[in-house]
Amino acid sequence: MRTVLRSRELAIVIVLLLLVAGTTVRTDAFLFSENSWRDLLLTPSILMLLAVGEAVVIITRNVDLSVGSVLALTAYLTGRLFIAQPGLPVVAVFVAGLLAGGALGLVNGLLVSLGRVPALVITLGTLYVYRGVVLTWAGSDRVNASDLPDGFLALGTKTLASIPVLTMIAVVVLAAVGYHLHTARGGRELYAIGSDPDAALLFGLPVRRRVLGAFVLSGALAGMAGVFYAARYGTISSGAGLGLELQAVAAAVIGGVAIFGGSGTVWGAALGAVLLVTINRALPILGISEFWQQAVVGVLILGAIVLDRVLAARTARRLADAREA
Amino acid sequence: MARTYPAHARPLWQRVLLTREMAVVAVLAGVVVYSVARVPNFTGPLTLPYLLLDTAPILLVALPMTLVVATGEIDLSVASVVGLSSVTVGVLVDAGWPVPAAALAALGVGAVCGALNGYLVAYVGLPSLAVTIGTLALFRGIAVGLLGTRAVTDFPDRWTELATARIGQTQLPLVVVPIVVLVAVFAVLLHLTPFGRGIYDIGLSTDAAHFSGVAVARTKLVLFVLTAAVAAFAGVFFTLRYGTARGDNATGLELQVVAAVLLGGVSIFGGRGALHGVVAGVLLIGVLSSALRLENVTVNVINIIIGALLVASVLSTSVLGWLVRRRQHSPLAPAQPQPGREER
Amino acid sequence: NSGASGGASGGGGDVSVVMLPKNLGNPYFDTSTKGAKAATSEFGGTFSEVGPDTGSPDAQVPFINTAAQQGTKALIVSANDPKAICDALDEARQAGTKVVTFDSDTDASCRDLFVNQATAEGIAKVQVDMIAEQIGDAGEIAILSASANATNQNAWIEMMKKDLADHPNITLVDTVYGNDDDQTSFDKTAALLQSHPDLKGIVSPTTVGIAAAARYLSTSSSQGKVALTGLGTPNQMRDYVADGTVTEFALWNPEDLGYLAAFAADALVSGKITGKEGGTFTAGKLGDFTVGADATVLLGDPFRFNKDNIDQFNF
Amino acid sequence: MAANGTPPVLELVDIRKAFGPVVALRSGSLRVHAGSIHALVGENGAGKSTLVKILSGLYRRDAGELRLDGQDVDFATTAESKAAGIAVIYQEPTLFPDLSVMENIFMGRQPLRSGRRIDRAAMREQSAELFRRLGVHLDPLRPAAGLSIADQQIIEIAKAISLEANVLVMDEPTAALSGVEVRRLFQVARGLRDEGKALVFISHRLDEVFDLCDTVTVMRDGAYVSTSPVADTTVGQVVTHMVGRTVDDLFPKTPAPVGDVVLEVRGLERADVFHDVSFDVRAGEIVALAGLVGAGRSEIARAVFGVDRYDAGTVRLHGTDVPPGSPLAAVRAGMALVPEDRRQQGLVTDASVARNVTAVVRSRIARWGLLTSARESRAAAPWAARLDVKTNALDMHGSTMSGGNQQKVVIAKWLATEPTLLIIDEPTRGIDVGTKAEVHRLLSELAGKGIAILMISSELPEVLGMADRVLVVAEGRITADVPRDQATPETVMHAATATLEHQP
Ligand SMILES: Nc1ncnc2c1ncn2[C@@H]1O[C@H](COP(=O)(O)OP(=O)(O)OP(=O)(O)O)[C@@H](O)[C@H]1O
Ligand SMILES: Nc1ncnc2c1ncn2[C@@H]1O[C@H](COP(=O)(O)OP(=O)(O)OP(=O)(O)O)[C@@H](O)[C@H]1O
Ligand SMILES: [Mg+2]
Ligand SMILES: [Mg+2]
Repeated sequence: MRTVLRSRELAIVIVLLLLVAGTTVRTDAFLFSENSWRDLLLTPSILMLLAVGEAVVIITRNVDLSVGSVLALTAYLTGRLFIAQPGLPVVAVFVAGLLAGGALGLVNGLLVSLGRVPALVITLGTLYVYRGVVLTWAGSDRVNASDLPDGFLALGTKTLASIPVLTMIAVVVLAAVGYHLHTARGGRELYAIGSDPDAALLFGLPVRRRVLGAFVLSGALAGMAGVFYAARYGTISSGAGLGLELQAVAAAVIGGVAIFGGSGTVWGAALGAVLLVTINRALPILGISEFWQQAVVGVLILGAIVLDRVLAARTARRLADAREA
Repeated sequence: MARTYPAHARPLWQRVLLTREMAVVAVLAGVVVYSVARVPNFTGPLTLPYLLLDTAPILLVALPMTLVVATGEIDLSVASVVGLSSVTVGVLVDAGWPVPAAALAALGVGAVCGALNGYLVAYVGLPSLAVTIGTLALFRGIAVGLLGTRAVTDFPDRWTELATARIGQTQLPLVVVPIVVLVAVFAVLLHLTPFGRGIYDIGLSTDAAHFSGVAVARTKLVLFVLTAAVAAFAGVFFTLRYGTARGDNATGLELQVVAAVLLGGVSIFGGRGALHGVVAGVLLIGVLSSALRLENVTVNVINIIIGALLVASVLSTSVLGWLVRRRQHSPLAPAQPQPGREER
Repeated sequence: NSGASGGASGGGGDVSVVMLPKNLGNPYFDTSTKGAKAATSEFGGTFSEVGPDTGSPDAQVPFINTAAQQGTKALIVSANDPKAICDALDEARQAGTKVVTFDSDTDASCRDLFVNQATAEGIAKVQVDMIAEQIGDAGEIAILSASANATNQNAWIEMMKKDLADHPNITLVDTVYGNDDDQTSFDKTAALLQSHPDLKGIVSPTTVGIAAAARYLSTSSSQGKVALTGLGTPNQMRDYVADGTVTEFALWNPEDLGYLAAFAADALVSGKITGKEGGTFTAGKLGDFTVGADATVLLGDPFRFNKDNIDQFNF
Repeated sequence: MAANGTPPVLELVDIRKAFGPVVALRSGSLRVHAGSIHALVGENGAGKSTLVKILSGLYRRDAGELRLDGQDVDFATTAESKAAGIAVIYQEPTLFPDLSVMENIFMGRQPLRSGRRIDRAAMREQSAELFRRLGVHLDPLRPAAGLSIADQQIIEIAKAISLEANVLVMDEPTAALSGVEVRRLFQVARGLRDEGKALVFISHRLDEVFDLCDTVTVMRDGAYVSTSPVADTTVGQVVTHMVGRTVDDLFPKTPAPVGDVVLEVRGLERADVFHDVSFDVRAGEIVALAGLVGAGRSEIARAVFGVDRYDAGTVRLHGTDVPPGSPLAAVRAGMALVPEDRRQQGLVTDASVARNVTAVVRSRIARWGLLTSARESRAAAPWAARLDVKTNALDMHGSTMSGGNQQKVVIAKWLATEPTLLIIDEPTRGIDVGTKAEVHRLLSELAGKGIAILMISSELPEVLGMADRVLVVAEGRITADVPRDQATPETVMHAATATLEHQP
């Protein structure tokens, strides 16, 4: 099992390295100009946050399709906050984003765990509702870079020791969540629930509370991603983050998170996100027309699922042999 | 021994009226009545044809999707198949093919897409949610890749006119004919054939179906192929109606279709749902949007209403179902068909 | 709520105008809507704006249908796709609605009049001139366009390529598409700078694209090194002109464009013009206009914005 | 021995529990003392497991009292009963397949180091220790997925022991264990008893009961029957209490004329599950596959019927080969399989009786390929009547019926195909005594009509009472072929455990 997971994440890392190496050979600017190095690390940070939250939800055998809309809401909220309160400290805005996102996630979680309704349906519904709320709220109005304080915008590209700050935050979040999932009872219970919900109930695990928690986390991280979005792109229209939800799920799947829960790691999901984003940036340089990028992504996803199946089969065989011995 | 049984526990009217589907039909009727009475210009001659033309692609794709969801699977790649089919028609017509030939080729492409989905899900045994998210990107990518910046628009007029033509003197668009035919076909297939019974069995308990000699894998494969083929047909219609073949045609349609199917009362876990519910679901979304637009309600409010409607509808069923189950089963019985853990 | 339908019921013969931009949430169209609205109130009509949330080809059709159902007198459209909305427009016209396209035209056969912000030649020329001046008439340039199928942009890009022939030392190395989405345009800009290290300038003939590109450049080491020009709105570009990311960009006044379109629509409804060449009408404060070849009315030449004049504009 | 002077640790009085129409428990009672191993016996469906699940807080009782150390208690969740010091090994293993064995044991109460972090090293050490105590060799780090039924049971036992509870309930823990493992388990159990814990031991194997326990409580049809010290009772008495009548009329076996060979199985082989399985079943003959749970009998049956694939061998019906891996082909050839797991495999519990009964013959009753529920009801009614299925209408869902009635529906469904070979796996598992006799009568009747019957059963009395021939399966091999007249509990049990005894 552990070896499978490890080799699973390893697989992505290798693909990633090959990709970056290959692209850099084609154009060394891909890696060796300060901006490209910065962007290489910076661009995935938003999808990374979403993928981590999505992974946690999927591990509990649920799914959250509303993350894209949540991101839009919180991104726009960020803008409005600054317009209303130009002097607002950046930290406060991050907190606001987390809280707002968490609240939206809470709604999903309550509907799913108390209403006993399939997450796919609920979050499909809230995907429309949340998006509609942004559109109504923002209307044709959009937040421009000039509406945001320079300090905040600077954060979008700020680097420490040539590592972008946003990426650092994302990685810290990733590490925290990953550490929790691996070393805390609550974290392991998420896996147990996804692995066999009925056994979890028989066992007396707090299924509802944990599922609720997963959705709140996913929402909160999407909220944080919204703040990232504002800082990075400066312009926020009501269409922000349209369709990101499928990318987040795709990232998790590519990262080896089983769509029916119980296995996979947030590390994998994060790596999946990085690979997804980086491929999109590398293909044009590799001379593959941007129009074919989606096709490549599709192949990537299918490849990932098949790989999972193969690895699973191999372990099963290994364990069977072990039983014979 | 000579014991006899009534065929039904409840009287006919209850069985017909007290169903999830009828609830949707009722709501639809309500909305229509209200709109006719209150919404300005709703009674105009243009409302019906526009409604049908606009909902046609969703309605078409929702039919086979209903069967797929009834087996407990899902196909998120349909919109991309619509796009790919549209591009296929465009490219071929551009290359001088006659429209009918190009359309046939598009259907073929659709079938191939469906076969890929079906094979990966039914025979390799991969989860359809993940697979079709993958093929969603793949098929769309191929569609966009094939045409790039180009948009083929030079279709022979008689074909584009055919797509929006009316039947005789009526206001009904011609596309109603294939829709009615397909609705009939799928209704019979799902509700009046052994194949359809098999679909429900698979959705309720794949094991039991397998043990009773239902060809589970083949059934699923067939359904995925059907779905993609119909999606391809919708793509041909889409292309001719708008007279333009573009890679990004019908982007996002998949979620509208799934929403309509679920709104129509099909259980995402499979095994429950009926076609008239789905048709009502599609029309409900269509009528609602059309009426709200006539009231100059903006598109975002429309989205909110539809989303809320979806959530409310599932909540209501699940809560009802849960109450019923609470009376029958152990308090543990989950929303899914009860896993047979009780003995052993 | 249903002001338009009120107009439809023909009360007092005043003109009911419906404005249908490519999509909502686009500041450029906000401004043009503002103009059209002002105009409508000047000649006394009812005005309403509707639109889809995305710019996909079919998204506008239901709104055109609705306008037709409401018996709207005049419909002012900026087409997402030259062909996709044709049938819908034709039906609307059969139902007695006058159709004016602005900003982005459909096939000439599908509308009564096209209000052209500036000739394609003019728009292409101004952008080529600006980039040539800004990069010293030599070096690699790239184009960041809207969606791959955007009629306008594609037409302008063709023109620009022609004009570039007169600038032998400038090479157009790449054309990418930001789909008028902030994030996509932003990331495409980043990708451009990477795939073409020697890039001297970027031309973005779309207001969303140029703003996103400016935003990226202002945060990158290429700021000031890589020239950026194209079509943008003063409000979105003001900061970047101030901080030197952008020296000069162009645009017509979208407010005037909407204003003119509305008056043209009124003229059509009242029968002052039919769309035949040579017809003339007065557009409020903008003065008199004459219908040109294949039923187009020309607003004027694009206007160049730079740090000297930008502060006089607010749209 | 039970300190009968002291008050009981655990007391269940007149517990009642119904699942919709099914009354699982009418009045279940049980009094367990500290330092005692208390046997709870009763036929399938007597209500033992239900009683246990109520004790553990998994089900809420409809009526009755539950006392722990003399205090009235009421558990809303299994967590609460755990906290109160009650450990339960459920009849069906409840493991998380994706998680490692040790996590399965310690889930929710993993040993922690500083900062409330899970201490994996300690967890691994402790599970290793548990396994040593149980004398099994299992890697604490391997995932639970793919564990054999036996190994799954071991984990459950380790789980329960690690809880250090003072009441330990084991629902048929030995069902899947080999002789060696059983003896080890008994050592552990006695050790716990001597530590003063109270143990409840549920088993169908009375020899084990008399070997291990000191007190035995008998249940029948969801009600308490009797409690007596093991010393003062005999197997015979217990059985009479269990069944409520003498055994033989429970098995109305009418010998039928045995015709020629219907089913020929030759060299059937499937890696890790069964090996070189060859046997015949003749018309009018009832052949039983006996053996311990987990021996691979169901797998053999499933392979023969084509639900599972097999690696090698042939299956012939009436002399013609039946293509592998296709239940449809098997049905066409005239086979029928009543599977062991009713709720999962036997019927679609959320579909109507009519649909279930006609599930296999649909295409036959369809006219021009069309099928209406009216036609289904018409086709289903006679078969439902034939088996005297108790339901108030044919469109009632299977989930609303008792286990026995569900089983009748499944049998009806397969009889409707008019098979020449009927494979029936655990025909009376979880079925009450009355229905049980009916099913047995039906089986002999069918045999009398010349149908060949292959019956799998874990209940010796059933095997001995019904079979003309007993094939004993151990570890996926047929280890004995015993004709009716030579079939005794000893011969069969010996063959069933023979090979297992020689394990390390
Ligand atoms: N969740 C349930 N829903 C409906 N009926 C049930 C349920 N659980 C058990 N039953 C029924 O209640 C009766 C008692 O079941 P129970 O499992 O307690 O018997 P048991 O004594 O454990 O049998 P076995 O020895 O086979 O384990 C059976 O008829 C069974 O079919
Ligand atoms: N969940 C499982 N995972 C791995 N192996 C299993 C599993 N269940 C059963 N097996 C193995 O398959 C073989 C047959 O198991 P099974 O319980 O079906 O046998 P059986 O004789 O039919 O038992 P039963 O008395 O329940 O019918 C045994 O070797 C068992 O170890
Ligand atoms: Mg039991
Ligand atoms: Mg078995």
